Amino acid sequence: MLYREAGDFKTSYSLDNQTFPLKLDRIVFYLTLAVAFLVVPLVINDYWASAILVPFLIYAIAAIGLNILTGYCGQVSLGTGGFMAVGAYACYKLMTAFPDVSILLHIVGAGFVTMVVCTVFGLPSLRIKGFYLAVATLAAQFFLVWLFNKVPWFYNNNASGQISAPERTVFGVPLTGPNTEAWAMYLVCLTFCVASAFIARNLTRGSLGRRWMAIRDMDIAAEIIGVNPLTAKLSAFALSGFFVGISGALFFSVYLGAAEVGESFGIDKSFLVLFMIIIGGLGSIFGCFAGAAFLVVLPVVLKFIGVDILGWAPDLVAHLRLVIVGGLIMFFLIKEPHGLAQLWRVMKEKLRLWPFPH
Amino acid sequence: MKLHTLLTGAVMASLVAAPAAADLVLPDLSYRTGPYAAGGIPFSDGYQDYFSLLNARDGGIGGEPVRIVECETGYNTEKGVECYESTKGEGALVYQPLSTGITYQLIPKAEADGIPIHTMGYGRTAVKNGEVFNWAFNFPANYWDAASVIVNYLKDENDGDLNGKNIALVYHNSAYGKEPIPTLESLAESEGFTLDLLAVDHPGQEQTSQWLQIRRSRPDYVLMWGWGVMNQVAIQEAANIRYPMENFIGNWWAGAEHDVTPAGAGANGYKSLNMTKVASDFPVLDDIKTMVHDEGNAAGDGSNVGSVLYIRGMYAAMLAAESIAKAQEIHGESDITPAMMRDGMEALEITEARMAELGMSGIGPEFSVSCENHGGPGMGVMQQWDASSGTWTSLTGFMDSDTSVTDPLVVAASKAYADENGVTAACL
Amino acid sequence: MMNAVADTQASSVGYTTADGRDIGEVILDLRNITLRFGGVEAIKDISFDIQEGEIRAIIGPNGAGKSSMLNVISGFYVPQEGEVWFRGKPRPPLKPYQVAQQGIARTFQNIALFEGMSVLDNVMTGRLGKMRRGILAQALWVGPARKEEVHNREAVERIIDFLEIQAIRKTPVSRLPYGLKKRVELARALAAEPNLLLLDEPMAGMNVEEKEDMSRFILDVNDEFGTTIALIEHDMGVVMDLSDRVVVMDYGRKIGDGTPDVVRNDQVVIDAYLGVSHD
Amino acid sequence: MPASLLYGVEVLINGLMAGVLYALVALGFVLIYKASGIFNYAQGVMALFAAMTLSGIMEGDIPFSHLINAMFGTQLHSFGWNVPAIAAILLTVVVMALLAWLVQRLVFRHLVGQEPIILFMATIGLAYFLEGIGDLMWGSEIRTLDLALPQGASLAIENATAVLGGDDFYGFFIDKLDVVATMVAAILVAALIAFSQYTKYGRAMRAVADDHQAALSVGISLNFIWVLVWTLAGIVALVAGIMWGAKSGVQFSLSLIALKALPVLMLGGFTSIPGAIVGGLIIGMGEQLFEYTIGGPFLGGATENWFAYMLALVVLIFRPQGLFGERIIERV
Repeated sequence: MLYREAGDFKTSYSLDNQTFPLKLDRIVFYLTLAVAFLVVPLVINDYWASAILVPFLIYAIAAIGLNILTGYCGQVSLGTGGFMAVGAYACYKLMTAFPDVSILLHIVGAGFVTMVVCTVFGLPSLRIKGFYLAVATLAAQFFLVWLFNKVPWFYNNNASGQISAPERTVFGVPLTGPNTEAWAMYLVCLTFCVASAFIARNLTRGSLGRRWMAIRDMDIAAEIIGVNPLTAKLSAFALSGFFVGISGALFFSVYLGAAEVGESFGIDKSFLVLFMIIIGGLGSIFGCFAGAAFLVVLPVVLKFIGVDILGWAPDLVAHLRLVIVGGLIMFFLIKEPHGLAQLWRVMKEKLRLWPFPH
Repeated sequence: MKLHTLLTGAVMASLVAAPAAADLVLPDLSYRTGPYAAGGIPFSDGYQDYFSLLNARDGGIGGEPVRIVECETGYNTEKGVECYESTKGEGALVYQPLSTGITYQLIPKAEADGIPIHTMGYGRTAVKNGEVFNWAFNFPANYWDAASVIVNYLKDENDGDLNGKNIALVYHNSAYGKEPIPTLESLAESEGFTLDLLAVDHPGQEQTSQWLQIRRSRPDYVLMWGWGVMNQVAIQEAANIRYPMENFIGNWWAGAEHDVTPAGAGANGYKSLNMTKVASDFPVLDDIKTMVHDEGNAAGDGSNVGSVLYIRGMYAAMLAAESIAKAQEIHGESDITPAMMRDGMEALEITEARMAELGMSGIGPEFSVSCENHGGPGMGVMQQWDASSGTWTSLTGFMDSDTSVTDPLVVAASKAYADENGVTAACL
Repeated sequence: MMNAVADTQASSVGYTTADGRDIGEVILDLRNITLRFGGVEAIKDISFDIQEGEIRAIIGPNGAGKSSMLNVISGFYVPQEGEVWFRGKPRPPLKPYQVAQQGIARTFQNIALFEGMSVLDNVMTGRLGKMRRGILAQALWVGPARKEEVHNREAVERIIDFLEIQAIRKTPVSRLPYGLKKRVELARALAAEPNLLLLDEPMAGMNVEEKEDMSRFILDVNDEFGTTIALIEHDMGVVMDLSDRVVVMDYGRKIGDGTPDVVRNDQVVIDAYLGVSHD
Repeated sequence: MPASLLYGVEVLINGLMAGVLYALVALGFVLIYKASGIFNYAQGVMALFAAMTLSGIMEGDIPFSHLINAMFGTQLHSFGWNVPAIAAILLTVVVMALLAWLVQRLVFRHLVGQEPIILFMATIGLAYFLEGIGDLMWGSEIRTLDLALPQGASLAIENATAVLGGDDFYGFFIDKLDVVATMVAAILVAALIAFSQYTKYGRAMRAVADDHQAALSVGISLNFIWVLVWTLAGIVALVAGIMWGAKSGVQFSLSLIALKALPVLMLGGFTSIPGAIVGGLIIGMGEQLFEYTIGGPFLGGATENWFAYMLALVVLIFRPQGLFGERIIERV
């Protein structure tokens, strides 16, 4: 009976509103944060940063953004790749136009630019619903990719058509460019990721979150009880765009260092992030992390087992990896249709009762 | 809990991976899956088979065995980064990313890590300027050379005069596809031909409108900068509109067997540029068959030997092997480091005598690399597809590009990169 | 014109009910409402009013247009003809959420709770009109936003206590039985502290005991909060007990209007209900 | 007539023909969506898988040979025989039916009654799975389909129409493959309609599409019907795979044709077979005409990808249920 809630009483409503109502959960959470901020940067190497942790954190931010829109507000979007591209190109333009301003501000600025673009592409949601909207957001995806490819202004007219992030430092520590240390890369992503999760959690537990969820669960009833669908949906698009834009900016500037829109922000990205939130759990911030971890870490683990331990040919492992990831997705859905987050909740509930299940 | 043990295992493995064994580590960032697998497989087979041959026949290079570390990228930039990070700790000598996207990412990273990158006929063209890109090489030729070589070839065809001719460029609507445009535009001005640009969006499965337009405007020549499914569809569509195939010229990534075979007899006469000669009778190929394939050490299923991209992969491996030998010679050490490898690449000299000695006489041009010129001679061969025999035949010898056109472009592009990234141009 | 209307209304304005409650001014006045769907007239030229503090029932057989009437009031349907007067002023065509912001809350015939949320969150959605902190404050969960949340939570907790659903506060509504769902829906409507509460068949599908509970809640709401209530109900017994005045509809027309006693003895109403033919 | 106008007509005709192929892919989506409410993301991969299987069977390749070789150190590649096209097509249909049965038995049977998004997600898993299995079975190199389908410009049409315009008009270009595809699509749709109108199972299928509960109550096995529609979708995928594969060879990109079908679905509605066909034609025609008149001359080309979606989007803003979708009635 290590994990339980008996005796954990709340004496005020704001205590009752906590993200982690159980003391044990809170301790685990703060411990994780402490390890993530204080221990990991000391031991991280290039491989762990570039291959696993940084992409995981960046995808988690994108997943938070999409989850706000899809998981909380019920508007399925397949434009995430395009919106990440907006973040990336906005960040690039800001970085090169204002080299003296801090890169951190550029990343946030990229978030705001994406917010605006995403809101504009959110306008059709007032008329179009469900899968129709999902497919409609593909229009944004394809159009944005085409635009960034077509108009040379976006890539500063350079001959290659690629954008590459020049070196930018904060307190003398490079955060972008080839000389970025693994820990710096990791810390900046971690900071943005934790901040995003914090903001997203606050928004979704407050009145705005309830507006979104009301629209998601039953839009007509929501409107009749006083939720303005216009502002609710557009605010979801806006905030979703903000986070997705930040993730796109980080993806380009900190992680990849160079990007081409079609290759880095193609339709695959849109699907990938959507898969993350569905596998992780719609309408759950924890699910964003679980889903991102599943789709970033699992392939690496499978490759590690197949290639490095079993010594199989890499292409064979790559094929098997698809089979296994696909199989696992179906298996999880059959076992727990509401994603890893729900699986986790069910496990915790069982754990609370353990060892006396009845 | 199983996952946990596995992850712990992974942690351990990546921590202990650093001390490299005493051999020459050559990563192969291959893609045998995904949209471009058909191109990735033969290249990777050729690249690996050549090193396997060196191991089997000569016991490696300079007595040092070669270890290939294959890593599957699927042509995906993030997986490419993962592959780079997971292999660089093993003492990787040179990277051959075989993808424009991955190349762009790796150039600055490898520069910072001090590991050479060799992008043979792809990637960032400006790396020809070795004073700005100390660690990146793109010999023997780049896209701008390719565009210029093709125009030179067409000039020869037309008795030196392209005035009033109309040339259409069908290109993959990406950074890669747009590479030749500045060169061609500049050549159009100096040579007096008109240039039509026809973009094809990724993946290029659907090209009806582009080819209907070509049918309407009937350009004298159609050039193609394509990759993947775009090539097969374009060649089929050209055959469909009965465009004269001998006036349809692809670049060297649009001129492999799998690009033309789906169109069957319709593809007969299609031309493409190549950076190597293609022949199935290079003696080295027999060695590979007997000493590698028959021993069961083939990298793939062994079916690609002698194909265009196989030979290109093998050629890339040969250039790497020669660079290693050069580095060993310069530094007097057999177990070289990436930094020594760079010196070897920069001092590389390929002569016909050496190529003949290696059993691949005339496979490439004679050239030497220097600090100022990481790009080699910029020459190419025009080849033509014969559908009945299913072979590519070289039509020309190695043709020159017009350096008076391409060099200023290289200088401008590398300067722009240097300015943007605060690089001071200098030799190491 | 104004005078004429005022005259017809004057007779019933400000009466005192049988149990001694004082009924105030007209809060909502429906004038000659006609609503069509394609060629079908769901509501034909109906006029009636609802006065401050009363419990007004709308009854009628299935398909009489009762729910459509509520939908007109809550702005979900826009009538082709007629006017809705609210607090003495003609109401322009409003969006449903704007109507809600004017203080009109409702429940639904087929429960329309937010299935993905807990009971508490569902009831809290009733307070959305009263929560105005900006996105920034909410995002950072700083003082004002947190205070607002707690303040509204207190109000909601009072309603939860009042409706005796404390024990299921944190339960996802999808797991609740039908009767409790109806009660949660009432809680959500009450949380908005409405001036006018519309209840669409609040007791449909309930057993006697649940109906008694619900009746008690309705009366208490009216009594303690002084909320004006308009309700649709099939159970004549309940309607007659609860309501102060009753509108009777049949085939989209108003066939009767008055106190329960008057309506009960109206021959037209009896015929409509008993299906007596007029031949 | 001026040449530019004639060429406009040519673009229109070719667009319509391209639209037939889009419609073919969209049809597979509609079949499954109508009967089971599943938005089958794996439809494109199914087309790839079917075409690969067909080609593999025809060439007598040993399935999973790469995997077997890797595990047991063998050198298996081919059975050494060639299967005639007709037999291979029939065998492929059997494989697709088997696949349908497995998918139903192992996956969707356990997901009955789940929300659409979850069913959608399961098909994403299926897409990954099939992509991997297809590569494992048949390898990832480009395969050619040797079905001797006619290809290339129809000279008869070209010569006959060349007189319509002046010297700068060369007659209408019509690809023989497109004509074949159009005919095959027409036959397929006719067969589907005949099947659903005149056979017992077809009627059962329609009953299920109309109302699951009612169909169950008259003794129709839902499981069987679902296997049936998945099989039919598999056959449609095979046909689409053959037609597209004839142009480009059978390769990974075939799976991306699903993206071409999505705007068609938006336009035509997810539930309407006529909608899929008309939607396909409109999209095919619209994107070609746009490229011809505006996209190519003024926007620098390559507009097809997004234009189809934009067109569908604009239509949806005025008709949120698509051109043929069932009207959405909002109730409370």
